[in-house]
Amino acid sequence: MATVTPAIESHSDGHAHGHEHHHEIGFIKKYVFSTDHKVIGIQFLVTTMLMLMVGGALALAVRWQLAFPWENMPILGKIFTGEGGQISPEFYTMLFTMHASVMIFLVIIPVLAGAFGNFLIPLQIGADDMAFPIWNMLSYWCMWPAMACFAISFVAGGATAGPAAGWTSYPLLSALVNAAPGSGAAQTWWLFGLTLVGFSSMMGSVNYMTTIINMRAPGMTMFRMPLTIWSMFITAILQAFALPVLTAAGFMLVADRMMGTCFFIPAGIIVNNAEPTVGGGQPLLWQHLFWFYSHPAVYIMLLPAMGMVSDILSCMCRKPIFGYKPMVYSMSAIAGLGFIVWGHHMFTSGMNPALGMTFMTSTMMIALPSAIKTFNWIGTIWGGRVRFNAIFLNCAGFVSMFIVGGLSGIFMAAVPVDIYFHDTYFIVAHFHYVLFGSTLFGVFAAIQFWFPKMFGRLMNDTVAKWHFALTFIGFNGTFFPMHLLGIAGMPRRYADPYLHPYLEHLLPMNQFMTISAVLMGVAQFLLLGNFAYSVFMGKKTGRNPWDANGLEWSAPSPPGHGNFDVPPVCYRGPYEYSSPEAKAIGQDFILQTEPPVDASKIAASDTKNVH
Amino acid sequence: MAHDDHSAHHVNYLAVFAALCIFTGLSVLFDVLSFENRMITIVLVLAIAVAKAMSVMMFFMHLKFEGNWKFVLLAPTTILAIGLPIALLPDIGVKYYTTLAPQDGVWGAEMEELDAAHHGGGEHSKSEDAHAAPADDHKAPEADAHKA
Amino acid sequence: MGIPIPNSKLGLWLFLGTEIMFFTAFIGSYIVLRIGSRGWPTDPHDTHINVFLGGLNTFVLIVSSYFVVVAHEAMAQKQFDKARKYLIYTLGLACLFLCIKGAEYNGKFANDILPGRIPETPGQAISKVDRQLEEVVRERFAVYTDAKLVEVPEANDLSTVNAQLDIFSKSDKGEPAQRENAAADVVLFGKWQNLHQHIVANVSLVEVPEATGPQYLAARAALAEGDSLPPLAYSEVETFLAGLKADKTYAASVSGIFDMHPVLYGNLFASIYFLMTGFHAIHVLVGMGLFIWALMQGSKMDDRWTNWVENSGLYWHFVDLVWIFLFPLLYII
Amino acid sequence: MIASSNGWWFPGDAMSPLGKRIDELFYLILGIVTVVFVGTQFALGYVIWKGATKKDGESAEFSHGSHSLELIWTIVPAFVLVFIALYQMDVWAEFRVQSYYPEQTQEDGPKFEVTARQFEWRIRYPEAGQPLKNQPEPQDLYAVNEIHVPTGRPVKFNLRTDDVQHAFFAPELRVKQDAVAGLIIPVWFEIPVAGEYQLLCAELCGWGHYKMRAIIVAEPQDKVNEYLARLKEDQDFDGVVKDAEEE
Ligand code: HEA
Ligand code: HEA
Ligand code: CUA
Ligand SMILES: [Cu+2]
Repeated sequence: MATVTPAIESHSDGHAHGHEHHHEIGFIKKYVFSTDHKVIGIQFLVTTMLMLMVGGALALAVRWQLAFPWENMPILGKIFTGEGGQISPEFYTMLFTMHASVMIFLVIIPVLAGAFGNFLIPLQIGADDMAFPIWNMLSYWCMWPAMACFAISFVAGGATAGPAAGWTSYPLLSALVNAAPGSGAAQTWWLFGLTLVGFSSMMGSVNYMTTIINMRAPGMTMFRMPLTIWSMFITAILQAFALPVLTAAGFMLVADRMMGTCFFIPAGIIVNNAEPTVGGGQPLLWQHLFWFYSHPAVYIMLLPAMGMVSDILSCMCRKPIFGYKPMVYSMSAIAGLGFIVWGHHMFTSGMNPALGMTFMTSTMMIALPSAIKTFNWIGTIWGGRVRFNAIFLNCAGFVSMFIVGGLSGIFMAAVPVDIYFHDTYFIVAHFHYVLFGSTLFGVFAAIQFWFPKMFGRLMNDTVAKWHFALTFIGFNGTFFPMHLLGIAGMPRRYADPYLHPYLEHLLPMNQFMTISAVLMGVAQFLLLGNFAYSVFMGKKTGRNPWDANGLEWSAPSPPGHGNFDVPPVCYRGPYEYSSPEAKAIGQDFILQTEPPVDASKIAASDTKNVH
Repeated sequence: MAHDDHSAHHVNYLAVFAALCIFTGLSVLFDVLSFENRMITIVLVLAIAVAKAMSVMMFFMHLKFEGNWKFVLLAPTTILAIGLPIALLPDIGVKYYTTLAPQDGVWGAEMEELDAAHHGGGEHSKSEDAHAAPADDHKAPEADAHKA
Repeated sequence: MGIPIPNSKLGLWLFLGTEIMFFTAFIGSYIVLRIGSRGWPTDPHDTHINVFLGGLNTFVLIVSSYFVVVAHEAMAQKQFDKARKYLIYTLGLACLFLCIKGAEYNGKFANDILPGRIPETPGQAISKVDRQLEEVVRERFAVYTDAKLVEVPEANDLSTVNAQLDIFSKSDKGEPAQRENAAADVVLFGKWQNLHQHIVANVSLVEVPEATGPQYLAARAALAEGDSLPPLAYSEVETFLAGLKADKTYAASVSGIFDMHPVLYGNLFASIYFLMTGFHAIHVLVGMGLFIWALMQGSKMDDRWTNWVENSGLYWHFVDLVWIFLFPLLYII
Repeated sequence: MIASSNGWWFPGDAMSPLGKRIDELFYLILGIVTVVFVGTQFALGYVIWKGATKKDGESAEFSHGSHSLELIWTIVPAFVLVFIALYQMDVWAEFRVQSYYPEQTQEDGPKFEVTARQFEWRIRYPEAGQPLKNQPEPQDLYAVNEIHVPTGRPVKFNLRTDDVQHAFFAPELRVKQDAVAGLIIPVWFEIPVAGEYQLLCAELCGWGHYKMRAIIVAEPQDKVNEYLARLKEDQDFDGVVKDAEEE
C-alpha cells in the first residue's frame, strides 16, 4: 500500500465514510459519475458491449455488400441509408472504416484496458482504488465525446459519405479535403474522435502504471502479481509511449487539413481538379508514425487478453501456470519488439528496401515470445484437471485461434510473400483471427469468469456454451475462407470485387461467409441476453465461486466501496493450485491472502498423498 | 516522506541558474560567430542543449537525488526518442527513390536563376543550398545571416 | 508496496514520459523532414526568425524555472508567503514569454510567413502578387460601391471598373478628395489588370508594356502565328511591385502587399515552426493554469500544496526543457 | 486440395519468374506452418481431452514449468524463423533493391511510366528509340488502362501517382507496389508467356478504388512496336483531314 497519501489526490473522502454511509452517495454519483474503479470498469464493459453491436452491425453491412453486391440490404440498409438500402461505393468505404474504428477504438481497446483493467487492477493487487480516481472517471467520460465525434462523422459528410480513408487513414486521401466524398468534415470529426480516444487511453495508462507500481498490497511483489496485472502493466507502458506519437501525428494531419500546413502533403498534387498543392511534406511519414503506434496497439489489443486467459486457464485446470517468469519475460519481449516491427505494414509502401529487411527480421523474431506463450498455455493445460465449462472453452478457443492468426502472420512477415498478400483478404483473415478469434474469445471468458465478482451472481453456463459453440463455428466459417480469398488475390476494401473477371467465382464463397457472419452475429445475442439476465436473476454466489487464488477472490462479491473488508496481505504467488500447501489445508487452491501453512502440516499431507 | 529527502540535499540553485544562462549565451554566440563549417555550429549548439537539459533534469527536477526508478522510466523514452528519428531517417530523410517535388525538380533551374538575380549573385550561397546534395544543405548564408 | 515517492509525483513523471514521446514525434518529424528536403530557409530575411528574441525567451524560461525551484524549496521550508511570491514571479515570466512569442508570431503574420501561403517558386510568387493586388483592388473598389458612387458591376466583374471609376473621377458626384483618389485608383486598377493579363497569357510585361484590355489583345493578335512573347519573368514582377510601392499616389494602398520572394520549402518550415512553438505555447498556458490554481488558494496554500507546487514545478521544468531543444533546433540550426 | 480444385487458390500459376519464387516461398512457409499448426492443435486437443477426462479424486499435477522445455521451444522456433528470414532475403532484394534488379533492366532503363490517378491508370511511353524522361516530353505517347510489354525479358517501368496513394497490383505476376505522391518508384517484372494479365489497385484511394482496372498485354517485341506505332499515329492525327472532308 502506498505509504503516502498526497494532498491533491481526491479519494480521501472514500475512507471517511464507512460502508454504512453508502446510501448517502446519490444515484448519479454512485452509478454515473462515479470515481469507483469497479463502477467505471462496469460502465466501460457495458458501453463496449453495446459498441460491439454497432461495430458488428457495420460488419454485417460490409458482408451484405460482398455477398449480394448492389442489392438493397434489408433492415440495416434502411436504417443506414434511409432509402432502399443500396450501398454505394463511398458508403461501403465508410462502412469498413467505421467498422474498424468502432471495433478497435471503442470495443477492443476500451474493453481490455478500460473495463478489465479498471475492474481488476486494484482488486488483484489489493488496493482500495486507483491512484487517481478522478482521472479515471474522466478517462471513461472522454469516451462519450469520442463516440459523439465518430457519430457525427457518420453524418457530417452528407447522407452516405463518412470518413473514407480506412482506419489507417493514409494521406493524401485523408489529408486533402477534396480527395473523396467524405474526406471533408467527416474525416476531420473522425480524427477528433481518434484524438479523444487517445486522451482517454493516456489518462488510463498513467493511472494504471502508477497504481500498479505504487499501490500493491503488502507482500505483493512484482513476481507475485497475476499475469493479468503484468499484461495490464505492459499494455499501459505501450500505450503511454506509443500513443503520444499517434496523437502528435493526428494533430499534424488535422493541421494539414485545416491550417494549410504540409507535413504529409508533397507539392504539385492535383486532386479532383483542385489547385495543385503547395507543400514539401511526405505521405510516408504518416504511415511510419501511424504504425509506430498502431503496431504496438495490436499488442495492446492482445496482451491483456493473454494475461487474463493465463489466469483463467490456470484456475480452470487447477494447475499453476506453466512457466510464470517466461510468461512475464515473453510479454515484455513482445512489448519491446513490438516497438521495432511497425514497418511490416509498409513492405510495399515504397519505403527504403533496407528498412524492409530490418523490419522483416524483427517481425520474425516477435513470433518467438508468442511461441513461448502458446506452448506455456498448452503446458498449463497439460496434466491439469480441466473444468470443462464455457469459460474454459473460450480460453481454449483463444489459444487455438491465436495459433491460426499468428501463423498467418508468419506468411506476411516474409516480405516477398507479403508483396502478394499485402492488402488482400489474407490480411483481413489474419487480423480477425487475432482480434476476434483471440482477443474477443479471451474477453468472453473474462466476462464470465469475473462476472460473479462484479455482480455477485453467476452467468448461465449452458447458454454460454451455446454462445461459444455458435460463435466458434460462425467465426471460422466467416474468416477461415478469407485466407483462400486472399490467396486467390481478392484485394481488401473493394466494394465490388466481382467486377474483375478472375474474382467472379468467389461470390458463392463470400455468400457462405456472410451467412456464417450472421450466425455469429445472432450468437452474440445469447451473450447479451445471458449477461442481462444474470445481472438480475443469475444464481447468487459467494466470494470465491471458482476456488481461485487471486486477491480479488478474498473480497466480497461484489466488493463494496474500498474493496476489501480486511486489508489484504499477500503471501505467495497467484497460481499455487494443487500445491502441497493447498492440499495441507484440504483444498486444491490456496488464496494469496492465506497465511503460510505450517511446514509440518504440509509434510503430513504430503505423505498421505504419495502416489 | 519523499520530498523531505530532497530538502536534505542542498543544491546551489543560483549556480545552476548561472550555468544555464551562460550556456544560453554561448549558443547565441556560436550562432552569431557562424563558423566556416555549419556542422560545427550544429554540433556545438546541440551539445549545449543537451548539457542544459541535463542540468535542468539533474538539479531543478531533482533527478540526481531520486531512486533508480528514474532510469527505468527514462531509459525507454530516451531510447525511443532517439530511435524513432533514426528509424525514419533511411526513409524520410535519405530518399531512396527519385522524388518529383517541384521544388527539387522542375523548378530547380528556375530557382537558380532567380536567386542569382535576386541577390545580385554570389552574395548569398542560397542558390547552391537549394540544389546541392543534402549534405551541403546547411552551409551558412554567412554574410548577413540573422541580422534580424 | 511501491517506490518511495507519492503517487502524484510518480504519475506526473509517467505523464512526462508520454509528453517526451509527444514532442519526440514532432521533433523527430522535423529532423527527418528537414534532412529529406533539399534546402531549407535559413535566411532570417525569409524566415523572419530572430535569434535574439529566441535567446531572450530561453533566458526568460530559465529564470522562471529557477523561481519555481525556489518556490518549491520555500514550500518545503513552510515559508508559504515566500513561495507565493516566487510563484507570482514565475507566472509573470510566463506571461513575458508569451508576449515575446506573440511579438515573434506577429512578425511572421505581418510578413505572411504562414503555412500554405508562402510561394516556393517564381511562378507562385508572381501569382501571389497578382492575388494580393486583386484583393487591394476589390477593397478599394468597395469604397466607391459602398458609398453608392458607382454601380456594382455584374457578377463582380472587375473589367468594367476602370471605365466606371474614370467616369466618376471626371463627374461632379462625391467629394473632390474622393474624385482625386478615384483618379489614382484608375491607374492602380489598370496596373493590376495589366499584370493579370500578362499572367494569364504568360507573356512578358516588358514587351507589351502598360497594355490593358483591348489594347493588349490587339497587341497579341498582331503577332504573326508562331511568334511568342518572352514569358513573364519573376524579376519583371519584382520591379513592377517595387514601382507600385514607390509611386506615392497609391503607395498607401499597396504597401500591405508582401515581399514575394519565393522561399524554397518555406511552407514546410512554417508548418513546423508554428506547430512546435504552438504546442509549446499550449503547454506554457497549462503550466500557468497550474500555478494560478495554487495561487488562487491565497493563504490557504499551505503544507498540503507542497506536492502540488513540486509537481507543477516538474511540469514547468519539462516545458522549459522542450524549449531548450526547440531553441537551437528552430532558431539556430 | 478442395480449394484448388474449386479455383479457390492462386489466380493461376505465377507468370513471372520472380512470382514463381514467391510462390515457392509461400509453399515452403505453408509446409512449415502446417506442421506447426497440426502439431499445436493436436497437442492442445490432446491435453484438453486428458485434462477433462481425469477421474474423480485424481488431482492436477503440481508443476511450475520446466526450464529445459522452455529452452527447447524457444530455440527450435528461433531456428525455423531465422531460417525463413534469411532464406527470403534475396527474393526481396531482387524485387526492390535497385542494384539487384536484373542486369537487362539496368541497361534498358525504364521502358514506360505508369501514373495512377483517381480512378485510372495512365501510361506514358517515350518516343521510339528515346529514353524515358521523368518529365513529359512533347513526343511522348499516352495510353489509358492498357499496358503493352514485350514478353521474355525483364521490363522496368516508373510508377507514379498524380493524386492520392494507389498500388500497382498484378495478381498473376505477384507484383505489388504502392504509388506514392512525390516519388518515382521503379518496378520490374518479366512475363514469359504472351497474354493478357490483370492490373488492379490495391491501396485504398477513394470510392472508386475497386474499379481501377487495367490490363497488361504481354506480346512479342515487334507486336509492341506495332502497337506503339499505332499509338503514335492516333496521337499525331490532329483531326484536320477529317474536318476538311466534312466541309
Ligand atoms: C491482436 C492483434 C494482432 C496480433 C497479435 C498480430 C500478430 C502478428 N502479426 Fe498482425 N496485424 C494485425 C493485428 C495483429 N497482428 C492487424 C489489425 C493488421 C492489419 C492492419 C491493417 O492493415 O488494417 C495486421 C497486419 C499484419 C501485417 C501486415 C500485412 C500487410 O498489410 O501487408 C503483418 C506483416 O508482417 C503482420 C504480422 C504479424 C505477426 C508476425 C504477428 C505475430 O505476433 C504472431 C506470432 C504468433 C505465432 C507465430 C503463433 C504462435 C507460435 C507458435 C505456435 C510457434 C511456432 C511458430 C513458428 C515456428 C512459425 N500483421
Ligand atoms: C476488433 C476488431 C474487429 C472485429 C471484432 C471485427 C469483426 C468482424 N469483421 Fe472486421 N475489421 C476490422 C476489425 C474487426 N472486425 C478491421 C480493423 C478491419 C479493417 C478495416 C479497414 O480496411 O480499414 C476490418 C475489416 C473487415 C472486413 C473487410 C472489409 C474490406 O476490406 O472491404 C470484413 C469483411 O468481411 C469484416 C467483417 C467482420 C465481421 C463479419 C465481423 C464479425 O465478427 C462481427 C460479429 C459481431 C456481430 C455481428 C455483432 C452482433 C450484432 C448484431 C447482429 C446486431 C445487429 C444490431 C442492430 C441492427 C442494432 N471486417
Ligand atoms: Cu487506386 Cu485504389
Ligand atoms: Cu503489425
